[in-house]
Amino acid sequence: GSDTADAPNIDSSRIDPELQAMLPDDVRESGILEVASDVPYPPFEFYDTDGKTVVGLDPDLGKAIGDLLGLELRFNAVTYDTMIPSLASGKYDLAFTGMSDTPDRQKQLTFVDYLTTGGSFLITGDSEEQPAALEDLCGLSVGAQSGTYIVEFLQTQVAPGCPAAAQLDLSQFTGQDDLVNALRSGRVDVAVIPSPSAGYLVETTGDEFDVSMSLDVGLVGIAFPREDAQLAAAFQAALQHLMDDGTYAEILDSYGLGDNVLTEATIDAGSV
Amino acid sequence: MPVRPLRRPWRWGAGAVIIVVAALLARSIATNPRFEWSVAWDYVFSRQLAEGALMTLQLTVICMVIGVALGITLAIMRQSDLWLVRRAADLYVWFFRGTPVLVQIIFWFNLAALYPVIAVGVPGLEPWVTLDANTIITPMAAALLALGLNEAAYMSEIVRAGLLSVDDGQREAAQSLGMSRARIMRRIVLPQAMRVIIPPTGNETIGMLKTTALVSVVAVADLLYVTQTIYSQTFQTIPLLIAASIWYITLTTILSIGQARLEKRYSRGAHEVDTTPWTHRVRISLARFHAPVPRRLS
Amino acid sequence: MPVRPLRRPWRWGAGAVIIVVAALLARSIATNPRFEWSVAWDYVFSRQLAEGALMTLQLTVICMVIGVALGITLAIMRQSDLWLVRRAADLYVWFFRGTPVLVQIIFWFNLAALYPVIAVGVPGLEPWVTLDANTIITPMAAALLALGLNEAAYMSEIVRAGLLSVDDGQREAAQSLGMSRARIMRRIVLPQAMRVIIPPTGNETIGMLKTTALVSVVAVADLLYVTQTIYSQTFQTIPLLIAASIWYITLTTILSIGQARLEKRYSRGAHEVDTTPWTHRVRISLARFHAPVPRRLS
Amino acid sequence: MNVHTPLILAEGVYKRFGRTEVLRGIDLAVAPGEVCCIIGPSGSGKSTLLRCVNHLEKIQAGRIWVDGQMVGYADHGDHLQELPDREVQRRRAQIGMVFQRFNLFPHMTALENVVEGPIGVSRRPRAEAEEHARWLLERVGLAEKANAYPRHLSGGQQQRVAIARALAMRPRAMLFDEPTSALDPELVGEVLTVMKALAAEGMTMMVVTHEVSFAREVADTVVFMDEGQIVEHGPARDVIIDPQSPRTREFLTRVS
Amino acid sequence: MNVHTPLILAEGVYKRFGRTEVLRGIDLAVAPGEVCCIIGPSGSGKSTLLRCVNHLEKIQAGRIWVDGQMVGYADHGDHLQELPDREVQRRRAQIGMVFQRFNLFPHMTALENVVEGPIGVSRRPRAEAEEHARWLLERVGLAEKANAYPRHLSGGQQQRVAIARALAMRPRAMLFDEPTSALDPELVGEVLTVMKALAAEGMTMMVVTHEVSFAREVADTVVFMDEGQIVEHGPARDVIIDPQSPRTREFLTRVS
Ligand SMILES: Nc1ncnc2c1ncn2[C@@H]1O[C@H](COP(=O)(O)OP(=O)(O)OP(=O)(O)O)[C@@H](O)[C@H]1O
Ligand SMILES: Nc1ncnc2c1ncn2[C@@H]1O[C@H](COP(=O)(O)OP(=O)(O)OP(=O)(O)O)[C@@H](O)[C@H]1O
Ligand SMILES: [Mg+2]
Ligand SMILES: [Mg+2]
Repeated sequence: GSDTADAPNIDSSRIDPELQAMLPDDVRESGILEVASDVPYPPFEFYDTDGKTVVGLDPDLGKAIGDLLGLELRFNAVTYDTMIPSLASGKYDLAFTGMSDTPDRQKQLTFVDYLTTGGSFLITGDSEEQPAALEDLCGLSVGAQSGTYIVEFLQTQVAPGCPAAAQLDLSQFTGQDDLVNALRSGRVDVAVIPSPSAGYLVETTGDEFDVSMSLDVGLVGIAFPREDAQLAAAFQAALQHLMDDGTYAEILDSYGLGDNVLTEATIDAGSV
Repeated sequence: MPVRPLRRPWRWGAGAVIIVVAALLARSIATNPRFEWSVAWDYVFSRQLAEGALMTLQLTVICMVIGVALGITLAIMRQSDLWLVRRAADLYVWFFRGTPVLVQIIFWFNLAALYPVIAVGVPGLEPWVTLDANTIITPMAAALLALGLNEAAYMSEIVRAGLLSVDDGQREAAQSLGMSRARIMRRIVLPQAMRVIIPPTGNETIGMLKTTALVSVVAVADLLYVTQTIYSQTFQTIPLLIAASIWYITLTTILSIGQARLEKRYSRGAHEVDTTPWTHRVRISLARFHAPVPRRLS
Repeated sequence: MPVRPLRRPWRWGAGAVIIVVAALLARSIATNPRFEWSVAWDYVFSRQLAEGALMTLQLTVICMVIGVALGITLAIMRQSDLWLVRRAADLYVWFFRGTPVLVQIIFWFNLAALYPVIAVGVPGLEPWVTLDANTIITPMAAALLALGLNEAAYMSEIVRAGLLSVDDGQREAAQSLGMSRARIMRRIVLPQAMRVIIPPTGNETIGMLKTTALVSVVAVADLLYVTQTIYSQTFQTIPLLIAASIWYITLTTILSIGQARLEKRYSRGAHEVDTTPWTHRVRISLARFHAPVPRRLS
Repeated sequence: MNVHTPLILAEGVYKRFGRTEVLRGIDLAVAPGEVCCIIGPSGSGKSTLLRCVNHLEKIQAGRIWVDGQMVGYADHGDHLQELPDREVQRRRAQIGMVFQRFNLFPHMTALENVVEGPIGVSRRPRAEAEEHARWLLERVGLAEKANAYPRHLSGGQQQRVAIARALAMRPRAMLFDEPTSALDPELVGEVLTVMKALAAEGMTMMVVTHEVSFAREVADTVVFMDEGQIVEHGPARDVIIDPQSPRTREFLTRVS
Repeated sequence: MNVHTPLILAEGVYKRFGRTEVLRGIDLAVAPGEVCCIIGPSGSGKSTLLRCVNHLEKIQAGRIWVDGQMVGYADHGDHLQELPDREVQRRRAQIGMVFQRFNLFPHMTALENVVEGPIGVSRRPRAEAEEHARWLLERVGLAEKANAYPRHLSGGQQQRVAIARALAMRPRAMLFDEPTSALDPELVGEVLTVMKALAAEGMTMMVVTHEVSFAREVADTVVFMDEGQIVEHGPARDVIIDPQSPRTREFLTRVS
């Protein structure tokens, strides 16, 4: 946290003075941003084999943006429960944690969108149920992580369309690991999880899991306190710069997220 | 001759400090805009939180009933004169106090992952009954099992302390009347042990209100879980936590009143409980100083 | 004439059932491939879990020290003859038992959101000292504050029950020797109350081992948090929870042994503690039946 | 066993606590309707002997019979069979005991203390038990304290409630451990009256006491114990007025 | 106050528990070195009076002085000032008290019970306090029980430890609540010897007892209490042998 008063660690070779000029004065001077991140949330952020260093898509992208702006982004592990109060209290400057950009949340925070996201239907490798469309979920036992946009999506877009005889049986779980456990033990037939996570999961666990279908729903953004619009704008410009020069696509590809790229860095464009 | 009570200036000073600090804190909390009191109040009366509170209360009551009943049984088992019974109870307490209740919940809930089929029968032969673990262990059942069994281990320690506090002479006097062990426990020992058992049991009950939040890992929607679900969507963390705290503190107050009632009931004959309301007591102590000395009688 | 002890066939039957069930369970647990024992064992001895366990132990010890010290103070305050002191302590207990400890941790951690600057001084005047809340309240400080202050509320109830269990005659006898209140408390009342205080305090300590997991919300890496962190990346949930449980049960065992020692120490003079090892006891009871009747002495 | 079967019979009773030998071979017979007083210095094992008769202590050797039934064991000819709890309880209910430290149940009123046994053990109807209890409390002079808790009674009052509690079980024999130790002389007189009435009704009694004058009044036989052994045993007058053993004589001369 | 200042002086002491009037105007003076025995029926308020002298009970009216100092209050001429705890404690340390139910500290051995006061209150060095304690235990015949816990002592042994504990504070006055109630006659003699020696050393004593013979032996003056009042008060022989009040006479005739 804020007790690290040491000098920022910046690679000055890539600094773009034009972008740097967009930063608020105090940020530019300190050269450090404290980032709140809900580690681990693979592939966005997770611990390296040493169990301490935070790695993943967000740190990589953060490093690329920081290089352009002449800033060091220090990632701190913080859970969702404390994230918003911590941003409000000034403990952290921004939240960079694969956070979905939704209209509700835009009332509290400003988002710089950097990824599309969707829901993937995760099933076990030997599953009999292979839902390939939204209607296929009707009558099944479906699990989702509580508090995600997916729950709201399933409740508002899917459940009402199901016939009375085959209602959507939705269970919510706090952690992704609880959800995966429920899928393993056969408590839920399908787990609908954010597509970035689903891809990573299938890759890491071999043939234990499969994705039977994916759908695009929303955007993922870097979150700033609403009063820090200037900082958000600087980030937007830097991200656009990375999109334009191809660094962005490279980073996403290295995490198998080529399908989720955006071409334009937007602010508060999430609408679900 | 009038009597002047002891002057204890530092006491009044301390009292004044307490009152001032309390008042300042109260004002600062009530007026701080970051608490968003209006949002908090709206949520307090929302259906979702009310339902969550109801679930929390249900879980607490059921788990405490399981915990107390099994805890008393275990405490008595631990005084058994059969070595195996004593050790079995010790083992139970050791194991359930030793493992995190979170692990226990996950274990029960995911029993199916470990034992997809529960077979009852003699090992080696065809099982008599075969049950699908997922069907019989609903999330609710898993939560109740884990919290109830876990609580029993803690309760057994509390009951054991209570039994220790009763003088052996009481058991002997009851034995000499020819009372059975069970009756001695029920009529003589437990009622006296209650004075010592109730306060820590109050702790456990009030603690359980909060521990039930762990069941969210198996998607049972208790109060804290409902709160977290809402604020992880809307990001109104602080007002929502305040709303939940108002519910918790209300439930705690109700339970504390129940505790005080029980304590009073079980302290009959045991020690002076001054039940005079304090306003009345002030009046008495003032009156005492002005009361005429009773007529000389001898 | 030889003496035959009472035959209690159901007892031996129950014993046999307990042993068989325990053995079957043990075998089934040891051989079930889903537990992935080898993975679990690897993690038990990993640096990460060991460090997590150390953090958990540290937090537990510090928070319990705060909790016990403040809890005793509160329990004594609640017996004060000054109304305000009594009520202030009651209010403390009510408030801290009433709010979830999660909320308390978040509150302390984010004190800065509510009070960015902590000013000490007389209201209305220039403050004497001004502190940046974010600098002084580190995650660790927030965790210790929240858990310690919360624990004190629970401990005060336990101590109160203990004080209730000591006969008033003890206080009177000590008073008649001219002992001061503080000394009576320290030398006469508390040592006797300890028998009743220790078991529930053991509960609290062992419970605290698990409660420290809540500090993960402020990213203090205790044992359970470290475990969860690992399995939410590797999805090896069950073997990791087993590894954590092995650590927890080890720590619990150590604490339980400490508890038993303390209990024994404070039961001196209080009731018969049979310290004969049980192997020896069996030998004694066998010997008794064969012992010659002592010579007639009168 | 004799032709006149004793109601209480002890044979070679030996008892130790750890290494302390407390009873070292006690032989004693108390006939039905007999009042036997046990006197002796402090720590000589008087209380322990009473407790053994009620099977509150297991003895290490010897045997005790009450009303022809062995205490704690059944005699099966070639071996002794430990008795089940239920049987031990049934036999205890037939022996009333008044403890040296009273041991009243503090959470029950005087009346509740007295009716607990009859209602809970003998299964008498409450109304009948309460009537009997009130009558007993009146007999010990505590009619108006029926609803007081033990804490609010003086030592003497507690002692008398304990006597009423034991009598309420209508026992075959009564064991008193220093029944008058907390009573003033006036009440000693009252208790004496109660005990004499009991004796007249044929109640067998073993009374540990340190008041020789009391023993003289109430006892048929007197036992003098010292260091876990019976030193002298005989008719009250003989033992008290003309003791044979020098130890007894020494003890009695100290009595002013 | 008289010319011969009494060591203990009570004036119009009135005490009630709730509605029960327990002491109804007690006037009493005990001279230095005097042994004053209080006799009377059970529940007459004897124990309560002793407790008031030690300020273990607050009285509702009247005043008590010990050694010229008012108990619990300071006399400021026009008003009484409640004393701070420290002062009350200092005065209590000068008065020894032996309780009817002993109240030994169960978690301490006999020796530890006896040295607790001298070490903790009078701040004596441990070695000196233990030496004195052993001497006191020997005096009450318990030298060999110094390391026993109260639970393992018989009633009489506990009683004597309690006496030693009170004496260890070298008090100006001793209050005994039925000091012989748990003792056998032999030990009563021993305690009597101890008490007589104390009296010879000039110790002032108030002794509640129900043994008239004991009172006759040890007392200078005897007080007869009934229903919270002093009915008769005078030299021991007068009150016991030739009581003036019919109530006292009635009480004493019951003594066998
Ligand atoms: N539970 C026990 N453990 C160890 N020793 C004991 C126990 N109970 C009694 N004793 C010892 O046994 C001896 C006899 O005790 P008991 O109470 O029978 O004496 P007593 O004759 O009734 O004496 P008193 O007249 O003082 O009541 C005493 O020396 C006592 O210290
Ligand atoms: N704490 C109390 N609350 C209510 N009543 C009490 C309390 N203590 C004593 N009493 C009552 O006060 C009266 C006097 O009690 P006290 O103990 O002084 O009698 P005593 O003369 O010492 O009797 P004994 O010889 O039986 O010990 C009794 O009737 C008793 O019931
Ligand atoms: Mg005895
Ligand atoms: Mg008394």
